[in-house]
Amino acid sequence: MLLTLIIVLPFIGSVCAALLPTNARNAEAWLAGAVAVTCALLVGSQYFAVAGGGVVRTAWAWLPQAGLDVYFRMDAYAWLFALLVSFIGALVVLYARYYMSPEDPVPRFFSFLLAFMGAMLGTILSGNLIQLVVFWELTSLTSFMLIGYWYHLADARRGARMALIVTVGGGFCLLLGMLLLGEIVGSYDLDRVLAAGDAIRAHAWYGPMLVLIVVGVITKSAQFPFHFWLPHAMTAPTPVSAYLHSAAMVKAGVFLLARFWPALHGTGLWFWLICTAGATSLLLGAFSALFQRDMKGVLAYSTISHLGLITLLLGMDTELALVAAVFHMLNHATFKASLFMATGIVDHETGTRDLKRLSGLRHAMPITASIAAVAAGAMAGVPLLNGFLSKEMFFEESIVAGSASEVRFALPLIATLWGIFSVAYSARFIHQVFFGPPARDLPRPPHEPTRGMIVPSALLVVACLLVGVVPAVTLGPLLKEAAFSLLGPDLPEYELAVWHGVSTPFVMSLVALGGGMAFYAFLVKRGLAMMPAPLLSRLDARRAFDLVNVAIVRGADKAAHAIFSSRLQPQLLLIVASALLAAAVALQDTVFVGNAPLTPPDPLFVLLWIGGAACALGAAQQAKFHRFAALTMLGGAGLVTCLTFAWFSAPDLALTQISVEVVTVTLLLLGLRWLPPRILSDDERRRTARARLRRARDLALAVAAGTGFAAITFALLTRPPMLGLASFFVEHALEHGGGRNVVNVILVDFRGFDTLGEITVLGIVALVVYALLRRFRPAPESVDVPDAQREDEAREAAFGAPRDLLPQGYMKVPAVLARLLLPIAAFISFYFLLRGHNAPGGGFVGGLVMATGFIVQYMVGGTIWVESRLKIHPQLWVALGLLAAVGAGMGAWLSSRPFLTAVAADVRLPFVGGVHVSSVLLFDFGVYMLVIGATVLMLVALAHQSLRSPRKRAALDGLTEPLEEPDEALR
Amino acid sequence: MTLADLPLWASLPASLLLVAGGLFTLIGSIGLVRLRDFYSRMHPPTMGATLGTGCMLLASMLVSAALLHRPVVHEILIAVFVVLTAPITAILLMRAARHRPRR
Amino acid sequence: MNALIMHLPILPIVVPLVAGAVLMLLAEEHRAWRLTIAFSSLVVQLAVAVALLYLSTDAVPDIWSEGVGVYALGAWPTPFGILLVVDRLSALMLTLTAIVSLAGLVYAMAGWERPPQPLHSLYQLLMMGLNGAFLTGDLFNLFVFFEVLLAASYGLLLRGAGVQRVRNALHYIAVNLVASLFFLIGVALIYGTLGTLNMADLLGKVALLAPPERALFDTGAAILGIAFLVKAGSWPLNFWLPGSYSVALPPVAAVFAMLTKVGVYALLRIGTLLGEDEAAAAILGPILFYFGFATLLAGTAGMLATQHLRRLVSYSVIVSSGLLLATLGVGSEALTPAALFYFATSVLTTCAFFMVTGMTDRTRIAADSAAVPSADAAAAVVPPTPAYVAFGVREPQPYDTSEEVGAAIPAAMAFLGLMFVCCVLLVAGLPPLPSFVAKFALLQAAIHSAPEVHVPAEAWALVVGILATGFAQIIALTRIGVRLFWAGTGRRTPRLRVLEAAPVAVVVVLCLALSAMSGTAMRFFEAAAQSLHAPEVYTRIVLSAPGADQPSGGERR
Amino acid sequence: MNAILGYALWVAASCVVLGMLCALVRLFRGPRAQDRVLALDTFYTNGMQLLLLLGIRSISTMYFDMALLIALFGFASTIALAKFVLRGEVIEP
Amino acid sequence: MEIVYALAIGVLAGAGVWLLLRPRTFQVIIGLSLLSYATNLFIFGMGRLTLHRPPIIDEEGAIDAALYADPVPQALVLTAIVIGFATTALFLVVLIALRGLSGTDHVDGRERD
Amino acid sequence: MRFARPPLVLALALLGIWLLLYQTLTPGIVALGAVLALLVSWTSTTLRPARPKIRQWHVAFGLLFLVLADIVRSNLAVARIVLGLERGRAVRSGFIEIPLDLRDPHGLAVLAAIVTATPGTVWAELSPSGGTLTLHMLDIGDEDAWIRWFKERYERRLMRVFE
Ligand code: NA
Ligand code: NA
Repeated sequence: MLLTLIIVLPFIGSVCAALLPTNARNAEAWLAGAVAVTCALLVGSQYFAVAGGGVVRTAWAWLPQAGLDVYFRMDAYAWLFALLVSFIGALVVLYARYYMSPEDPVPRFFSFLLAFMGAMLGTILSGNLIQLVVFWELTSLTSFMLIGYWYHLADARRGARMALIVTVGGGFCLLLGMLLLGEIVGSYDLDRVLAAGDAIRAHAWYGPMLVLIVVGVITKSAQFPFHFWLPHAMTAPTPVSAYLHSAAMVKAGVFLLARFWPALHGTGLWFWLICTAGATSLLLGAFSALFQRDMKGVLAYSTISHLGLITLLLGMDTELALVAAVFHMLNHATFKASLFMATGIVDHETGTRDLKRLSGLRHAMPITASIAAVAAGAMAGVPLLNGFLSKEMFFEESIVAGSASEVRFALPLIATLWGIFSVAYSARFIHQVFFGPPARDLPRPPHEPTRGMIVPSALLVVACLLVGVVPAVTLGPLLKEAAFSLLGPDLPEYELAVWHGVSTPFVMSLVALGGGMAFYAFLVKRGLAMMPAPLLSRLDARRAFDLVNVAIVRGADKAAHAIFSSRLQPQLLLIVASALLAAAVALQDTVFVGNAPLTPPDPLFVLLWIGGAACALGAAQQAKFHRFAALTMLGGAGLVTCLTFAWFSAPDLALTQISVEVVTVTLLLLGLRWLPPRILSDDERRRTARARLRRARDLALAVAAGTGFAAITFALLTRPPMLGLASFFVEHALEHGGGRNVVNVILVDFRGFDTLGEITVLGIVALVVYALLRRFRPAPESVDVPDAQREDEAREAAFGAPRDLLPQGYMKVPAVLARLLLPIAAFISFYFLLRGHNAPGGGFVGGLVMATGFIVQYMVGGTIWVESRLKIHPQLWVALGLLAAVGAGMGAWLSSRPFLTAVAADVRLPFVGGVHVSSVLLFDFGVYMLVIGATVLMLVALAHQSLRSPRKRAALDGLTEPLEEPDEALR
Repeated sequence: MTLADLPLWASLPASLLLVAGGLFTLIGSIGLVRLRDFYSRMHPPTMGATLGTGCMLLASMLVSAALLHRPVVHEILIAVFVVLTAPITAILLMRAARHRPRR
Repeated sequence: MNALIMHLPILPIVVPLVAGAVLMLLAEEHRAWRLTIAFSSLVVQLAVAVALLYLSTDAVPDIWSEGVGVYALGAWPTPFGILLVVDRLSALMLTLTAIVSLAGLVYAMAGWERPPQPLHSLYQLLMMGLNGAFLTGDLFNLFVFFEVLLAASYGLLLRGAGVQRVRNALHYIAVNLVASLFFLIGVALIYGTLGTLNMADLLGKVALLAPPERALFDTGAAILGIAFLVKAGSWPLNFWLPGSYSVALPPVAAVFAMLTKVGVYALLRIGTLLGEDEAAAAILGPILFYFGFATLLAGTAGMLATQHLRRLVSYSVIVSSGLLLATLGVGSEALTPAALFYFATSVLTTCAFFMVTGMTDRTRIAADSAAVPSADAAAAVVPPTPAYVAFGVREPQPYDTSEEVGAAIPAAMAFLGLMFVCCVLLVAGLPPLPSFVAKFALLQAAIHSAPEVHVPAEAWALVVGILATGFAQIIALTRIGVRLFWAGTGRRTPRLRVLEAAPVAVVVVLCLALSAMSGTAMRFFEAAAQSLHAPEVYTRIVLSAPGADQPSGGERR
Repeated sequence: MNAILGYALWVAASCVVLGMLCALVRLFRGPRAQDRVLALDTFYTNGMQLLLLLGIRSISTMYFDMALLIALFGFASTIALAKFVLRGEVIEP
Repeated sequence: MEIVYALAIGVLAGAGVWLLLRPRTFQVIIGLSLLSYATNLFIFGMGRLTLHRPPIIDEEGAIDAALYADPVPQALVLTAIVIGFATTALFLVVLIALRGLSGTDHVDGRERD
Repeated sequence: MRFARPPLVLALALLGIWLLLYQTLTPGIVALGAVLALLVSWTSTTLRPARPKIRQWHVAFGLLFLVLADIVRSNLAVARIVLGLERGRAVRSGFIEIPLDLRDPHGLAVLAAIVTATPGTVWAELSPSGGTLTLHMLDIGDEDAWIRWFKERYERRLMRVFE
C-alpha cells in the first residue's frame, strides 16, 4: 500500500501542479518539494523492511489473463534507487524554484517533473516486467516534455524529439524483449524471472531477447551507438539535466541491466554485447567531453562516459563488478547532479555556458567555484571523493575480468585511457570557467546566486566528500544491502576503503591523474583547448538526425505516392481487378455447365438481346462524345432488361425496372445541362501510345470481367434451384401474409425490414441531394440559359407568365394534354399502390408513377408556373413516409409482437361493406409517400439550378406579383 | 384455363388482328429506318402506336372476353393514353427538327 | 418492463430512424428542439446499447440463454424472416457506436452543426445504418444497412461543400458504389448456391455442397470479401480513404471512426462463421493476413509521408484496419480477444483524434482552406451568382466561428496539447492508455501462439509489424505535433468551447478507464471471442429462436 | 385448330421484335438527336406491344398493367429527351 | 436461353466495367448504370429462369412452390434497384457539383496532363 | 378561388378509369374510386386551371368514330408508301399551312391528337397568333382540296364541341 502511495503521490502532485496558476512559483515549489520529500521519507521508512534481503510487495490484478499485474516490489536495491531519485528530486525542486525565471510557465515544469519522478519511481519499484515497460515509456514521455520545455528554441524541439524517438524506440525493443523473457519464464513476475536464470540462458530465444533488452537499455542510458541524443537533450532547463541526465532517467537503463544481471548474465553474448557498448561509450564519451565548448556538453559526454563505465562493469560478469557498478551509479548521480547545478548557476548568473567566453569566475562566485571544483574532482576520480572509490573498483575489476577473457590487456588499457581523459576534461571544465583572468564580455555581470541554488548542490558535494572519506559508515552499509538483494548469498566479500595500499588500480589512478593533467596542460599550451574534437566533430548527430528525418519523409512520400493514388481510375481498376482475381482463384475447380434442364430456346429472346447488347456497347462507345446518344442507348438497354424480367416471370421487377430506368434517364438529362461541351477533336490528338496502352488494358479487364460474369451466371443458371426460402414464402404468402403477390408480400411483410432500410436510403439521398444543390455553384460557362433555348426563345416564347392559365407560346397544346395526365397518373398510381399486395405493383411503383406525373407538369409548365400554384413539400412527404412505414412496424408492439409484425382487421363500413385494413398497407403507403417525396425532391432540386441563370433572374425580377418560394415549397 | 380453351370464333379473328397489328408495327418500324428525312420518319411509327397497338388491344380484349366470359375492356386505357401523349412528343420533336441547327 | 426488454434489440434501429424522420420535419429555426431530439435519441441508444451489452454477458440467463438474443422481425420463423441477433460482439459495436456518435454530436453542437444542412437527420440515420449492420443476422439485410450508413455518410462527408470535399466525396461514392455491387453479387451467389440468406443458416448448408457448387459459393464469398475489404480500408483498395476522411468535418470524421470498422466487423462475423470450415480457413487466413499486413505498411508509409494532421489521422485509421486484418489473418483464436480490445480502443482513438484536429486547425492563422471551417465554408457558401434571389430564399449562413456557442474553456492550449498527446499515445500504443494494453495483449498472444499457428512467420511478422509501425507512428506524430504545438510563430490560442472540449476529454477519460479496467474488459472480449469461434452456439440459438416456432396465423390475419 | 392463335402470337411477336431492331438501327444511325428520340419512342411502343402479346399468351391481366406503365414511362422518357433536344434543359424556369 | 441470358449479363458488365475505368464522370455514371443492370439480372438469375409462372398465387388450397418462379431474388432485386437508383442520383449530383466547382468533368476534378 | 367547384366530368372520367383498371363493380371499389375521383379532380385544378366546356357531346362522339376510320385508312396509305408500293407516282412530302379559325386550347389539343394519331400528318407548328397551323404531310396530293376537307371534317366539328 505504501509503495503504491510512493508511486501515486508524484502523479497526484503532478496533476495539482498543472492546475496551479502560471506564476505560482513558490506554491509549485512547495508542492513539488513536499511531494519529493514525502516520497523520500516514505522510502526511507522502509529501510528495515528491506534490509537483510527483505522485499516489500504490493500487487493488484490489472490484466491477469495476460499476466500483467500492478505489482510494486521493493528490495534494498530498489530502495536505494528510490531514495536517490526522490532525494535528488527534492534538491532539484529547490534548485529549480530559483533557477526558473518568473516568465517561465512553471506549472508545466513542475507538473512534468513530478510526473517524471513518479514514472521513475514506478520503473524502479516495478515487480512486473510489462509494468516496468509502462513506467519506462512514461519516463521517456515526461522527459520529452521536460527537454522540450523551452520549445520556442528550435534546438530544444529537436533535442526533445531526438531523445523521445531514441528512447521510445528502445522502449519498444525492451517491450519485445520483456515479452520474450516473460514467455520464456512463463510469467512476467520479476521474482520468478530472477529465479529462472538457468532456464533463460538455455532457451533458444535467449539471444534475440537479450539483444532487444540491451538495445532498450543502451538507448535509455545513452550508450554507443545510441548515445547521440544525450548531448542534444542539454537544451533542457538545467534542473532537468541535473535530475534526468545525472540521477534518474539515464540511470534507468543501467539500473535495469543490474536488476536483470542475475538472470541474464554469464554468457558470451552478454559479455561481448554489453562490454562493447560500455567500452565504446566510455572512451568515446570521455574523449568527446574533452572538446566540448558548452559546459553542459562536457557534462553530457561525461555522463555517456560514466554510464559506459557502469555498463562495462555490468558486462564484465563478475559479482564485484556488479557491486562497483551499483556504487558508481550512486556516486555519479551525486557529483553529476551537483555539477549540473553548478553549471546552471553559472549560466543563470552570467548568461552563458560557453567555456571560451567564461573565465576567472572564482573571483565573482567563490562558493560556486568550490562546489564545482570538488564535484569535478569526484568526476575525475580524485582521492577522498566518492568517484575515486568506484573508479578504483572499476580499475580492479578491469584487471580481474580482463584476465578471464580473450581481451586480457585491452580492458585495463581502456580503463586507464578513460581515466586520463576524465581527469583532463574535468580539469578543463574547472579551469576554463573558474580560473584565468576574469571574463569581461559576459552577458551579465557574474555574482553568487541566491542561497536556494547553492544549497542543493552544496549538499550533494558534501555527500561526495562524506562518501569519499568515510565510505564504510555512509553509503557502505546501504550498498551492501543493495548488492545483497541483487546477488543474495553470491555476494562476495569486499571492503569499501579509501586506502587499499599500493595496488595496480592505484597505479592506474596515479597514471590517470598525472596523465590527465599533463594532457590538458599540453592542450592548453598548444592552444588546442577549444578545438573541436578530432575525427568525431565531423559526426554531427544533429545534422544526421535531420537528414535521416528528411530521408524518412522523402522516402515515405515516394512510397506513399507509389502505393497510393489520389486518382479514381487506378483505384477502380484495382478494385475490379482484385475482385476478378479473387473470383478466378475461387473458381479454379468448378464446372461451368450444370445439369439442370434448360428453358427452351426462343429466337425472339436472342433478337431482343442482340438489341440490348448493341445498346450497351453503343452506350459504352458514345458516352464520351455523344452523351445524349449514350443516354438513349442506356434507355434501350434498360427497356430490354425490363422486358427480360417480364419474360421470365418477374412482373414486379419489370415494372420497377422501367419506372426507375426512366426516372434515372430524366435525372441524367437534368444533369447533362451542367456538363461541359465536348468536341471530338479535343481529344483525338491526345491519343498517345500510353493512352492506347491504357485503353487496351482497360478493354482487356472489361472483357475479362464480362466473360467471368457470364461464365458464373451460366454455371449457376444450369444448376437446379435452391428453393429453401422460396417454398416457404410461396406457401405462406396467401395464408399468413394475406397477399397473392408473393414478391410484394416479401417486400412489405416477410422482409419488410429490407424495404424499410431501402426507403431510408432513398430518403437520405433525397435529403443530401437537396442540401448539396442548395449550395451548388455552377461552372461559369453553364450558368447561362442553354443556346438551344436562347435561339428557340428568340423565335417564339414557349411559356408565359405564371398568372396565365395556359402557356402562351407553343407549349399551349402540350400543356393542355399533359395537365390532363396528372389526375390520370394519380389514379394509376393509387391503383398500383392498393393492389400491389395481390398483383404486380406496390408503393414503390405507385410512388414513381405519381412522381412522374408531377415531373411532367414541371416539364410542360416550367418551374415557376408550377410552383406559383402548388407547394409540394417533398421533404414533408419523405419524413411522413418514413414515419408511416416505421409506425406501421411499431404498431405490432401494441399487441406485443415483434416490430413489423403485420396487424390486420376487417372493418365493416356502411354502404361499402367489409374492408380489410392492415398495417402492411400503411407500410406500403409510407413507401409510396416517401418515393414521391424523394423523387420529386431530387428532380426538382436539380431543376431549380436553372434559376441561377442571370438572364432568368432578370426576367423574374420584373414580375410584380410575389411568388412562392420554390425552395420553401420543397421543404 | 389455357389458350387451347379458346373457341374458334374468337381465336380466328384474334389471330388475324394479331398478325395485322404485328405487321403494322413492323412496317412502321421499317419506315423509321427506310425513309430519308426526319419529317417523313415522323409518320410511320405512328402506325405501330395506333393501329398496331389497337389491333393487339382488340385481340387481347377478344381473347380475354372469350375466356373469362365477360367483356374485358380495360385495354382501352392504353389507347387513350397513347392518343393523349403522342401529340406532346410530336410537337416538341417537330419543333426541334425545324428550328434547331444541325449538331 | 418485460416488453421493453423484449423489444430492446430493435430500438437501436427504430429510435434513430424515428428521430431522423422527425428531424426532417422540424424546420431549421427550432435549433433547441432539434438538438434535444438528436441528443436524446443518442442517449437512448447509448442506454439501450449498454443494456444489451449487459444482457449479452449472460448476466440475466433467463432472458437470453448463452448471451445471444434473437429478435425475429415480423415474427416469421427462422431462417425465413429477418433476424436481429445480439451477442457480445454486436452489443460491443452498438456501444462503441453510441459513444462515438454522442461524442461527435456534442462536439458538433459547438457550432459545427449550424449551417442549415441536414446534419442531425443524417447523423441519426447513420446511426441507424451502423446499428442495423451490427445487429442484423441476415446477409442481404446487412447490405441494406450498409447502404443506409453509406448514404448517410455521403451526405455527412459532403457537409461544407468545397472542391476538395466534393472531389473526394465523388471518389468515395464511386468506390463504394462498386463495392456495393460486389456485395450484391456475392450475396446473390451465396443465395444461388445455398438458397438462404440467414448468416447462421449458412454454416450448415455450406458443408453439404458438392465441390463444383462449393467453388461457386467460394466465389461469392471471395467477392463479398473484396467488398468488405474495400469498406475496411484495406490496401490496395483504400485510396479513397485518406482523402475523404481528411476533408470531412471533424465531428463527421469522428463518427466515421466506426465506418471502416463495419467492414472489419463484417469480415470478422462472416469470416468466423466460414472459418469453422477447414478449407475456407486455409484460404481466408493468408489472404486476410497479406492484405492486412500490406495495409499496415502502406498506412504507416502514408503517416510518415504526410504533413497534414487530418490526413495523418486518416492514415492511422488505415494502419489500425491493417493491424486488425493481419491479426485476424494469422488465424489464431488466441489473438481474437486482444484484437477486439484493440478494435475498441482504435475506435475511441480515431474519434478523439479527429475531434482534436478540428480544434488544432484553429491554432493556425493562415492555414490551408480545407482545414479551417470558416474560410472553407465562406468559399463554398457564396456562389458566384446569388441563387434563388427571385424567390427570396435565405442563403445558408456561413460558419461563424466568432460567435460563441457555450462557454470557452480556460488554458485552451494546454488542454489541447494534453489531448493531442493522449491521442498520440493512443495511436502509437504507448502507455498508459488502453491501446498499449491492447497491443501488449496482441503481442503476448502472438508470441505465445507463434509456435502453434499455421505459419509461425506470420505471427512473428505481426509482432514486428505492430512494434515497428508503432515506432514509425511516433516519428510521424511527434513531427507533426512538434510543428503544431511547439514550432512556428503564427500560432494563436484558439477559443475552445466546453462543448467541443468535453467530448474529447470524456473519450480520453473513457480510454483511461478502459485501460484501468483492462482485466474486466478483457474478460468480456475473451467471452466474445470464444463465442465468435464457437459459431455452432450462435447458430444453434439463432436457428431455434423463440417466437420462430411457427407463424401465428390467427393473430396475423 | 387453336394452335393458330399460338402461331399468330409468334408472328406478331417476331414482327414486334424485328420492329424493335429497326428502331435500334435508327437509334444508332441518328443522325440527329431527334431521330434518336423518335427511335427510342418507337422502341418503347414496340416493347409495350411485346408485353401485350405476352399477356395474351399467358392470359394474365398483369401484363396489361406492365404495358400501361411502359406506355406511361415511355412517354415520360420521350418528352424529357425531346425537351432536352429542343430547349437544352428538361425542366426550365 | 440460359446462354443468351448469361451472355447478356456479360456484355452489360463488360461495357459497364469499361466505362467505369474511363476518366469522364458521365462515362462513369453510365458505366455504373450498366453494371447495376448486369448485377440486377444476375441476382434475378439466382432464382433460375422460369417461363410463364410469376410468383403470384392464382390458386386456392394447396400450393406447390416449385411451380412458381423464385420470389426471393425478385424481392432482392427490387431492393437493389431502388438503392441503385438512389445512389446513382446522388452520384450524379455530386459529379455536377464537382464540375461546377472544378470546372471540369474529369473524375479527379482536374485534367490529366 | 384556387379550389373552385370540382370538375365533375373529369371526376366521372377518373372514376371510369378506376373501374376500368379494377374491372369490378364491388361497392368498396366503387366507393373508394368515387371518393378518390372527387378528391383528385378537385385538387388537380390547381395545376389545371384552364377547363374545357364541352357543348355538344354527340358531335364529339361522332368525331371519334370518324377519326377511327381515318386512322385505319391513313395507316394503310402510309404502309403502302413505306413498303414502296406507290412506285407508280412520285410521293411528295412537305409542309402545308392551314388557316385556322379554332381558338379554344382544348379544341386545338384534340386537333393535335387527331393529326398525330393519323399517320401521314404531323403537327409541326401553330403560329403565335394561332391563325395558321403548319402540318407535315407524307404524301401531299391536292393541297387546297385537302385543306378544305380537313377544316370541314375536323375543325368545324371541334368548334361545335368546344366553342
Ligand atoms: Na574559458
Ligand atoms: Na400522325
